[in-house]
Amino acid sequence: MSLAEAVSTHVQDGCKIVLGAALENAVPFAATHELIRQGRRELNMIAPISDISTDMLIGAGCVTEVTGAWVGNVSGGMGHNFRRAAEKGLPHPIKINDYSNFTIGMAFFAGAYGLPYVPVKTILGSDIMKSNQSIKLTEDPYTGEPVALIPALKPDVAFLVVQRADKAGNSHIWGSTGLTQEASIAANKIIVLADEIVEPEVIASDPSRVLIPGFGVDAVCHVPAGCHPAPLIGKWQRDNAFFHHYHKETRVPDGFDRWCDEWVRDLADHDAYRAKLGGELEDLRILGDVPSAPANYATE
Amino acid sequence: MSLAEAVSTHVQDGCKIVLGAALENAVPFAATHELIRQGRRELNMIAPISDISTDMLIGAGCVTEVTGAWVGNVSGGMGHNFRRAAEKGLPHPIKINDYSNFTIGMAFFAGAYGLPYVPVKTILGSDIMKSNQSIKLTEDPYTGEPVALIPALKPDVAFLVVQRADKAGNSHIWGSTGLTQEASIAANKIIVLADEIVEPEVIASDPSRVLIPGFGVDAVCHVPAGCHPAPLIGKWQRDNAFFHHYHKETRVPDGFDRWCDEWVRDLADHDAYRAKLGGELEDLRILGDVPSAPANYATE
Amino acid sequence: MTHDYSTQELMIIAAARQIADGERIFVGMRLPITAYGVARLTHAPNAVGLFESGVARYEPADGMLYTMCDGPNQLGAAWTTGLIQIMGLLSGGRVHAGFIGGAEVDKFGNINTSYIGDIDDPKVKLPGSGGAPDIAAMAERLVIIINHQKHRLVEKVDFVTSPGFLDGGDARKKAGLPGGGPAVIITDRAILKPHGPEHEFHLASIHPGHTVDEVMANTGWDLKSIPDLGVTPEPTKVEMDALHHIDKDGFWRS
Amino acid sequence: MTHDYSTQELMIIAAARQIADGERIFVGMRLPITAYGVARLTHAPNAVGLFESGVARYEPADGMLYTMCDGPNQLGAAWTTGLIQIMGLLSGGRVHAGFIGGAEVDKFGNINTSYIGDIDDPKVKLPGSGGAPDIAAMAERLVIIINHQKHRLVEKVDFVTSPGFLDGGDARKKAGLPGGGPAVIITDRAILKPHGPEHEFHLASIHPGHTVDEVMANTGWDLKSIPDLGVTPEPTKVEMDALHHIDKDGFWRS
Repeated sequence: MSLAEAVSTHVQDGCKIVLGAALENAVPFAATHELIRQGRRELNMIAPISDISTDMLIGAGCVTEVTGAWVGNVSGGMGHNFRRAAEKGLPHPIKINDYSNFTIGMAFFAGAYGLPYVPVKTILGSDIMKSNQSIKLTEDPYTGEPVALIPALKPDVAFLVVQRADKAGNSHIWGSTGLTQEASIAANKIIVLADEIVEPEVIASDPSRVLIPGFGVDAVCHVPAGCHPAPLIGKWQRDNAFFHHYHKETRVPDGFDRWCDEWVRDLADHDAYRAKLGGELEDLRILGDVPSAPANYATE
Repeated sequence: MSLAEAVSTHVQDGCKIVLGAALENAVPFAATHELIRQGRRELNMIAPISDISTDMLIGAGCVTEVTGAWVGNVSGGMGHNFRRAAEKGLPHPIKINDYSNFTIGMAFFAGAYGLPYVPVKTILGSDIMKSNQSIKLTEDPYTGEPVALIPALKPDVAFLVVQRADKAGNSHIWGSTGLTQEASIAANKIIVLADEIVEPEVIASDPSRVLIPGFGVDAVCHVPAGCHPAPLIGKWQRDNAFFHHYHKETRVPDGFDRWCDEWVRDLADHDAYRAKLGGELEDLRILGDVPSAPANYATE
Repeated sequence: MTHDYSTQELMIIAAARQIADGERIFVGMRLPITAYGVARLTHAPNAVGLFESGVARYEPADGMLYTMCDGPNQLGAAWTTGLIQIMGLLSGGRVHAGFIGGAEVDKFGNINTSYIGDIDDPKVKLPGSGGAPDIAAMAERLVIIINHQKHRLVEKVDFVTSPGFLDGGDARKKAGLPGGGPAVIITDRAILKPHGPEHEFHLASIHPGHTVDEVMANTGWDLKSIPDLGVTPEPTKVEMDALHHIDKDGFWRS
Repeated sequence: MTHDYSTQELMIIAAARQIADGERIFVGMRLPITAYGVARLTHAPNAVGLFESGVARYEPADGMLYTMCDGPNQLGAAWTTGLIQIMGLLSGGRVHAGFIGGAEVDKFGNINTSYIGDIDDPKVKLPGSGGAPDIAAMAERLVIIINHQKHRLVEKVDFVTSPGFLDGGDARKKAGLPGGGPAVIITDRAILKPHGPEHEFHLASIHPGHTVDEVMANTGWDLKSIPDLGVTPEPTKVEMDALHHIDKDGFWRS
């Protein structure tokens, strides 16, 4: 399935969306672009940290709610669109549901595994308990000590970048995964952006490397470098210059619009994006081979 | 460190012990034997399911408390020592703290990750909520619906069988892991029984295969076939005949004593146990090679 | 009457028919895993089998399994992971059905695998629950497999390890249990299903060669029948061929 | 006075000294990760570095990192896993110290990285918390790194993203926070530490070349000094050699 088709089939205006949950790697920027191109509106973007992905969607007017722990530009600092929306309501106001990284982790965990809420201590004392009214301060009935309840969070759709998948969506991921597993299992639908599509035997050779099994996946899209400019372990280096360029260009709303036309709206799809990047993208491709030691699954 | 030394250093009478938490594979039977040899008493054995390991320790008089979801002989059905202890107080009475598999999972999860308790729905309606008085029936403050609270469970020592580890205890595990990660992180001390000790580079070649990092490990023991008669993926097949033999021999207390003398007390250590098994053990050794597809960790 | 199938084979086929295509099923060992294999080979080629230790499979394992953790159940699996990931699917309401057995089941489908007699001084201490309470609480429906004997199908179990409809009526709903509860009891003599607002298990069909009187005599409560009581449909040739393909050694034939 | 180290290098060395051998440390990027590297090469060869995305490392990564998720931070790591596994160590009380920065810190060590001004109509919307509140709540001690300016070291932060001693005294304990709270603020002018039962941050040492008046003029509260106020010890040759070994390009020299 093409990514455009996956987005048009599975994402409606008003959806709660996870665009990657690994923090700063494996961010599905290709899906970010497609949501902008298809003009989705009133999205609630949920993620601990998704680097400039959330900032782009805010600037393009797709977002009315942000649920997470951090929105900005890991290279540049502030996300200009996020600031403009929060400070001046431009392009329109956004509601911010604050979490810390661990508490949004627990919210996804609860959503994934059918717990109504999770009691934590890690958010005590923080004003996030005041700004996020879904978090309840209560007493541990065993000890009487203060504890904060984090209710389950269940996204509508989760987009995930994986290093390799088979056609059925059985997916191998390696390197740090942040909240990828919990966020995707919590989601009603999972859309996989596979950097590489491989034969089922490759995935089946290592079922312990599977983070997302195919039976939970709603669409599988073959999108090489769908993570650009974020890194993908063993596949693509981070495009640091691209992040700095975005930061510089988007200081003013007009600048963001120009950037967004050039890099998103004026391009038909991710193939066109890759073609426009050209040699810059090729320079980021990981050519080395540092393989993992094999695990043996023989039975006799 | 030898396993005998690890047990004598880290396990005291009265400890709460996890002997494997992967259910029916990777059960650290070599540690079971060592606890019996060293005559530890008043242990609280905690595990979802550890096949006949718990039954052996009960029969040897090491146990006064059993915390888990199932005690028996997966091949033979009932565990005779467990029945004698529960029904007749032989060799002495045991207290049973009942859980279901998912709720003991949540108890370990809470213990591992600093949550005071976890609210679940999966144990509602079960009389386990009456027999295990640590479980509290309460109301979800968000919905008013019934919910059961499972408090954190923190073992003193967890013994784990791993396929390979380096000298520092950085460990690779593959195949299904049950509650291995949660139970070990929840434990105050971790003792690794490595089927194979490898160079640090082998483990470091695949940090996503690490289930237990060395910085949490208190002792690393090289114990080939430390899982026997349980299976270990890619290393040892299950010794089904051994389970049936145990079931038959232990029907009466005298039978268990004879079995325990022959297979545990009269043997100096696990090397002697392996020597006694001889060709029977060699027949269970996995000689085939069905390797996982490599993951690439190159950075450029 | 001659049948070219055994009672256990009939039970396996009846169990296989409880699995619809594409469903996620908590399988368990022995009879249910064979039933899962038959379903995959016949009407449910896209079913997914789940195992509590942390295994999900499409194709059933090749060869005899003693435990769900054995090597053949892991080789070529869809997913080998932890217990929380797999049982969490259940807790999260994403599992269609589960198979469980037990020492006792009562007329409301409550199952005991814990204590026979008094809990503080049990006559028999059974091995315990494993993941059965979680499956019973959360799966959309539960399939119970048990031998049909008076001391096994009882008026009221001594200990509810895995909840059915509890005291009947809306007791299960009131207790806050999200899953649908037991949908069927498959025995070696008959098939029972819950009937009416009380959800009491009724005789739904009798296996060929058995009689209502015999079934009632071997049931520990006053067993009623559903209005359209029939005979359990015999296995088809396609089903038996699938079963024989899996059970090459004829383990289930006798 | 001439020093053959930059202010930032002095801050890095001061930060490195906050790490004891064998400790588990939430590192973060930039200055703290360099400090971690210096500590590993000098007095803390067995320290373990933790990164929220799901990385634990012994040796720091080889080469410049832009984010904790970059390839070099994962290659040869001790553990690449999920956020819950790594931050769970924190929640479980198994982390000794964490480094964090912020836009504002107040006299009780409370940190703001969320909102400047009114939360419903903020003057500046900062990027947010990341994992800082969790670290501040749970680590045995917190090391705060911030530039010493009057609008950054304030009487009271507009929004407590990451709790220090809250309103001072036993307020932190009363709020139920298990971790020990902020142990030190390292700035480009001085080192501040909490002092007395109120846990108000006091001037603990002044970096060489700076004065008490200058530090006070650049602090947003009436900064008091500890009784034995001294000068921040200069980096040793061993420490500087370690730093230069890591910072081959001289990024921190100017």
